[in-house]
Amino acid sequence: MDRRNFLKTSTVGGAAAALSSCGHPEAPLVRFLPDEELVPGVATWKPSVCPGCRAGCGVLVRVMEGDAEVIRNGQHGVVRMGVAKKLEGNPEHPISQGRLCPRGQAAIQLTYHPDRLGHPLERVGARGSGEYKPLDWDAAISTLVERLRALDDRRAHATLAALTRPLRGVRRELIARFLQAFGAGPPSVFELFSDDVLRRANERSFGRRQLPTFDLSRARYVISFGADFLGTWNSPVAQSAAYGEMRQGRPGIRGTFVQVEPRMSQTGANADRWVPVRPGTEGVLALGLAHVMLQRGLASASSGAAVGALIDGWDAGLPAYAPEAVERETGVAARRIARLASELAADRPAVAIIGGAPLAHTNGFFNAIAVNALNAVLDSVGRPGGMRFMPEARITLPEVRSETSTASSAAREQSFSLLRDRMRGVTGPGVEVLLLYDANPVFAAPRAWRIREALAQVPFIVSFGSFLDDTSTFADLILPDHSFLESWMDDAPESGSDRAVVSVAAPAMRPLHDTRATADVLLEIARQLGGRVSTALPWHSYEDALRAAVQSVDAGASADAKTSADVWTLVQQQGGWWTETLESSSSEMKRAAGASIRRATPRFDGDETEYPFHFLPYPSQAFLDGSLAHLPWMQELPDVLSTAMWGTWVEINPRTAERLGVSQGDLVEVASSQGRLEAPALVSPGIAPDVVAMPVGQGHRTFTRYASGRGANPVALLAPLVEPESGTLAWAATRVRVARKGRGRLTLFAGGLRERPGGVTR
Amino acid sequence: MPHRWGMVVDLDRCTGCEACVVACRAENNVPTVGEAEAARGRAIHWIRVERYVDGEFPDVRVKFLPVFCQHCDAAPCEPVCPTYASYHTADGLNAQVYNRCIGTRYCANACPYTVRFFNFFNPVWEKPLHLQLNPDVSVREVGVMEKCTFCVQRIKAAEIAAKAEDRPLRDGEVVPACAQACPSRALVFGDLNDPDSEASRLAGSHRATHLLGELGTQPKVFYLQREGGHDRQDREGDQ
Amino acid sequence: MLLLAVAAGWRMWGTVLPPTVSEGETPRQPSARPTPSVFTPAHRTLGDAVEAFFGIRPEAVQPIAFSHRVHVENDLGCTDYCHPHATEGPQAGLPSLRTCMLCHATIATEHPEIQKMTAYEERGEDVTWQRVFGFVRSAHVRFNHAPHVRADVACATCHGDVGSQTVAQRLDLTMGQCIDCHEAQQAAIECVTCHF
Amino acid sequence: MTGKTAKEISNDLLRPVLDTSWRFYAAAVLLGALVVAGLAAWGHQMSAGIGVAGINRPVFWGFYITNFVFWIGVSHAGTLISAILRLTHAPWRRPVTRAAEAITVFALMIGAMFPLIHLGRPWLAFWLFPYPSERRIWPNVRSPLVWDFFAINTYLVGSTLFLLLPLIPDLALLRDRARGWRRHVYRLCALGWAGTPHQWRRLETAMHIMAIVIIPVAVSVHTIVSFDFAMAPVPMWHSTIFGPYFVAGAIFSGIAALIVAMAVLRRALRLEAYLQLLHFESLGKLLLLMSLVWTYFVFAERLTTWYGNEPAEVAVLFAVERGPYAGLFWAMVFCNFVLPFVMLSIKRLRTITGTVVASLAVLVGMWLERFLIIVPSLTRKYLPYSWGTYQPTLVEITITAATFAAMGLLFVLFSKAFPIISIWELKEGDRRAPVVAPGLVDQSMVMADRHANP
Repeated sequence: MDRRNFLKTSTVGGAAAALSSCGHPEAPLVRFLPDEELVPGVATWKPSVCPGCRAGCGVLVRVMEGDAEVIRNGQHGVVRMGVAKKLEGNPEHPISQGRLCPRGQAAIQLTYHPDRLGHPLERVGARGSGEYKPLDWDAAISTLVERLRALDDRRAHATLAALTRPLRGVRRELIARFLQAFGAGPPSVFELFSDDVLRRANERSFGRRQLPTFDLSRARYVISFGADFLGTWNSPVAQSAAYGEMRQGRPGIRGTFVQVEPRMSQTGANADRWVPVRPGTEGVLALGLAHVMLQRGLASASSGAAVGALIDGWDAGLPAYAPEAVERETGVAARRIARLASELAADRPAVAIIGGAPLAHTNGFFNAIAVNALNAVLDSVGRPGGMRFMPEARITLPEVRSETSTASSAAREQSFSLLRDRMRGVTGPGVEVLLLYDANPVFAAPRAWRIREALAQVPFIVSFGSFLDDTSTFADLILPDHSFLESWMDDAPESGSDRAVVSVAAPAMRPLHDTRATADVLLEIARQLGGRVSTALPWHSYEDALRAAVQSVDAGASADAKTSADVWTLVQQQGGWWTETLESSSSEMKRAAGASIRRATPRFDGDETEYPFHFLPYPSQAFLDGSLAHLPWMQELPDVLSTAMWGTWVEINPRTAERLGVSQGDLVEVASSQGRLEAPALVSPGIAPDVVAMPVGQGHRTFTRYASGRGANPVALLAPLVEPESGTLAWAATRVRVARKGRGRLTLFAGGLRERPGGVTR
Repeated sequence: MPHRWGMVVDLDRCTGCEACVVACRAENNVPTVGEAEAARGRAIHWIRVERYVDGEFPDVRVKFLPVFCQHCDAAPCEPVCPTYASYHTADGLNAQVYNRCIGTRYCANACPYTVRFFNFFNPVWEKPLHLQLNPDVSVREVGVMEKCTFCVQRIKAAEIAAKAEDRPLRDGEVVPACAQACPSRALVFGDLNDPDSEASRLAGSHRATHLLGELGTQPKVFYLQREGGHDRQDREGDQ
Repeated sequence: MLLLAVAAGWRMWGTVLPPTVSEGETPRQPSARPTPSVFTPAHRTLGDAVEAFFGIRPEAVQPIAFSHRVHVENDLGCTDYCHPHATEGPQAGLPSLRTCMLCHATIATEHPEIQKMTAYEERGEDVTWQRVFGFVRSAHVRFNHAPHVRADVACATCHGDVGSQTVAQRLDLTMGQCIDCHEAQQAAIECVTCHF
Repeated sequence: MTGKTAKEISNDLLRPVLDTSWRFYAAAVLLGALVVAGLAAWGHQMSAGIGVAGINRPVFWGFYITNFVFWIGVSHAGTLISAILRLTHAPWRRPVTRAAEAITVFALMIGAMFPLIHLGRPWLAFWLFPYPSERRIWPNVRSPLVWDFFAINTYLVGSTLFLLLPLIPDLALLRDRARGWRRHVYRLCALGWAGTPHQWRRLETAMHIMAIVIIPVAVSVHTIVSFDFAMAPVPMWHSTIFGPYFVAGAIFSGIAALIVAMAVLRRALRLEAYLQLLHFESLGKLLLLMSLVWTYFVFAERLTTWYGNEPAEVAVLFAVERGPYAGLFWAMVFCNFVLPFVMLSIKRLRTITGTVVASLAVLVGMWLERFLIIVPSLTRKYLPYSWGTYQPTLVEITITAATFAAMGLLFVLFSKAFPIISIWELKEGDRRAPVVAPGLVDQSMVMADRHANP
């Protein structure tokens, strides 16, 4: 037994004895024979895939020998094993490029979280009470299998449903195929900050239903409409890497960056010019810029004719978008619009980005199409320094012939609203068994959607999540997944590189708890169900399925691997597979199609006189949509603008605050037509006077010891307005009123906001 | 010639994403203190991204400034320590020797950058979070001061590896956790005595400045000022 | 009286402090404890503190009377099979029972101590050796074996004549001994050489 | 001067020592309970961690260092004052000197505790001692804290000697009067004093040397304490004026402490005949002088800061004068300047009560002054991002209160064990022998007492 490992087990970070020799006699733990022999104190590096967001960054895991407390055969003991110590970006990986964002760095705590579920659980208390009793895996799986057999007997196959967090690659396919083979509909995905509007707009404009990749490192001018692309949106690590190059990577050239948004985000704080705009009018501003360029002959209308032609009035030079008219609508001065337009036209290559709140209005689709048109005018589509689409490199499970169906397993998702209606019995078929995988709609869906009530009507809910959260406390059975470090992982990023990328990684460490990979559990259930389900899923394990899927990649596209066997080896070595060659993706782009799109003005919930403020929830730097709120590192990460820790806040403009009699830290009540909440006020000059903003992420009713009952959840205020084109929630379309309630508590890391005269760096 | 470790922070690249903050926490066993203690001003962040706001709506400009121990050559924290817990190493690091610290906290008062952090209580990692602790770095106990070490454990490991191979250290061989994580490559670490190191080259930039340079602490951290700056004329012209 | 009062304060308050480690085995009532217990006293009792202060450590009691002497007499070098990691990295490491059984599956299988080991193996357990050497935690020493081995420092320099002992006996090593040796070998003696 | 005979003097002044009243027990128990509470709080702090105090980042020093500077300041009461008065042969000093010297020793003992109390790891404080160890590390002589260590220890030793030397003849007197075990204790303490001319000559020489030596030591101690702050590049700490400013403040608070102590003794031990208006008035005048000197220093320090307009310093200045600390600042100005000036410069108000009221105000004001020097600067250091606040906790308040109780307790115990007024010096004064010349030793005085009280 070595000293350091001893320390880890017996002193737990410094409590108890300072004696490093010989364990305390009163606590003799059994020591199990190690499964692997590692050099103590020497690190090995293993590839993995970050599960933190949809960017799909490849990571390297620093693995060192450690003493883990485990339970083996019902006995509590210690075993020497390789344990993950730190995550770094995988330098070979085209998305992360050896770098990692704060959430990625903290993802290691997902594995070691003290409240992680370590074995299957069966509900004993009332739903939502969080009272469970442990169960062994055989019993747990057979419980579920019985349920499914019962459906089978009653020919009620369609009443099985699955709700997952956004998944890609083989895991998504396995779930989809399982449902399909069982005879149920496709799985549903729930995501609060969905980018589906943009995907659909891109499909319309460019024929690609995909998020774009921006070649910022070669751009000279970047204008972003609401996209927090350096913080939380799309592929922040890849985008930040390119941003650094744009600013200082080229001798003598420094790209200019303009951010258009009503509340200064972390990304907006980096802009050379920050342009506050009325919420929902971003598209109008984009077309206003296009108008000036077309009008002054700074750009030719023909360059983006096909994409632009989607906009009503394009061929006439967008007469409705003269700067004065745009000023009236957006609040941005006409002179400023003209100036921005001439800068954009002069500093090529220039690129426009849209993401986040502008898409989350009822006119989100229009905003996206408008920005796409602006890109077309700028001639940035598919060009160096512009926007492009990442070549797709989907790994797909090979088709298996079965008697019932040969349909593609890549079936589209079932919309979440449809699933909701099914659960509530509004539309058929109802839901009798719900498989829940890390989606947390109870937390992240508006109250008006009545998710809680809908879940209550589902007779049997199975969760595969690793934590008890707001939604999984409704589960009757919990079959906890491995953490991403303990399991095989795969992902297929859709954006962030100009190479095709598939991320695949072997487990970096052995499981700490008695958990099982969800993919393996599904395969096991399929096996036990037998029949067409097991025929459709013939693989023994997730690893088998992955190996089979990797066969599908084009081996020739990579320089290092010539055969599919080589690809499998390569994949395991480097944590995935990606093409070497740069692909020109513009040629792949299909032309725009469809009827022209009229200007759409945003619709807001709530009367302007009763609810005078626009309410802007935004993904927080630490928690994204709240799914990382249980990580103590993230809780104690000072928000970079507010520097707040361990809580929520309401951002208010100083003038507004003065008018409302609110000062920093006061408890304010924010009320919408949907409900009300209380949170401390943060007076910030970086927000428009008619907007109040709140970070999403806190306010979990149940989410481990670190996040439960902490702060307020702004989603609870959201009106159930949707963007009509995609059906996704228009989360920026709610109006609220604000009133002072008393003294609140705001834990800030920073003391002062303003630099003292003369500055601090000299 | 001994090394002279230094860091260059390109403020034009820094986006304020705080990847460095969490990377440092993960690498250096920096404890979380919980809400109550954080509210009392006892949160520990060896590196922090300071933000300063200039102007009023709508002309708001923000400056991000990653601040960590500046490893001053004329460090105010060093002479005041009665027990040599804070001292200057041969390769220019401002070292903090935990076992020698008796907790006078004088160094923290003397530090003009306020980058020294004190363990007001004994930190605890709730099981099994302790499995993540880096065995190459001490776990500090109650009553001792701690701060950025430039990831001295990585420097030592690289030195030992280089010595085993009987070769000098290469530029870029030592990368502190913050610089390694930084997505926009705003942080560059290197030997300032090596004129060819990237850090040396960048430190010679016309944009290079020191934080609180007027205090004469001779920091080994250089800040490359943002370009573009405040374009007041533009704003006046627009409004 | 002064001492008594201080000690009383220590004990009185020490007992009401939260426990060090919370067990995470059963799913807890999630919202039961909004703020985690982040802190504990460095020592549980005044007695622990005093022992730590004076560096008093209990003797290591080994579960098996492993004889270093017998192994050394049979020409086994320290780093040959049992502590090979001393040459590769910071920690010498202890062999797992598997390594022992490589030989002892056939050698001296009748010996009562070896039979204890066989019993361990049958239960799937490893030997719970107790640590003999090592630095107190509060010394914050990051000792690295490999460079010392490369510099031809004999194991016995620090560990004593383990070859004549059964289970290893602790030598009281002091920082002075480290410094003396480092100075004699012209190795660095500044604090961060070892303390970081 | 007192108009009493030598015998009366001896009886009056030895009475508190030889007879024990219930009031002594009441005071000792009350004060002792507070001291024990403080010690328990300290034990709790050591057990749980220094975090139970209100200090934080960036305010790493709070109440404890305030108390440290305050008590070291109060310690200037005695030795410095009594040494100056002795050297200048001020005749009214005689009933005052011993109380003053005792205050010095006790305030120093209490003050010297605070660097220990405030340590994060007080059990390692012995590393401040220069002693050879196998680690081969010595204390860092560049650190003002090490200067403190030497300065305070020197001063403590010096002032203890300065207290004990003139105590010897009185101890001999006690030895002759006391009974039982106490007689043996006093015999030991009296060091074989027989009152021979040789002994008197030696005593006088020693006292004279000590009086001269102790003045530079006292001045240096508080200068060095001020260097704790002045040596650090902290806004408003880094000041050249701090040395004399602190010394002036120390003498100021020392005199105030002495006046308060005298007033308490006068009432408690019924020493009205010995501690008269004259003494209070004289000390009151001295207090007035120091108030003016102190005010001058504060004015000079703040004016130059304001005029210099260095942003970091001005931030602190304004935080104190019109920011969150304004209330405390103006209270300090009132206590240290306005009130003493009014009470002590108007002759009608310069009564015993008047001087005591002024002195109490000065003690409060000087404590606030120490606090306002230390804390506001730390809350407003150079980088505004790291500005902070400070709020003391119950533990700090308990320990602070306990030190005042400790001062009282030590004084009660001292006045129980020894005559709080120097008997032989008082007698000597009555014999109108301003300087006791060698050979003019009053042998009969000691003898007379011995006979008078069989």
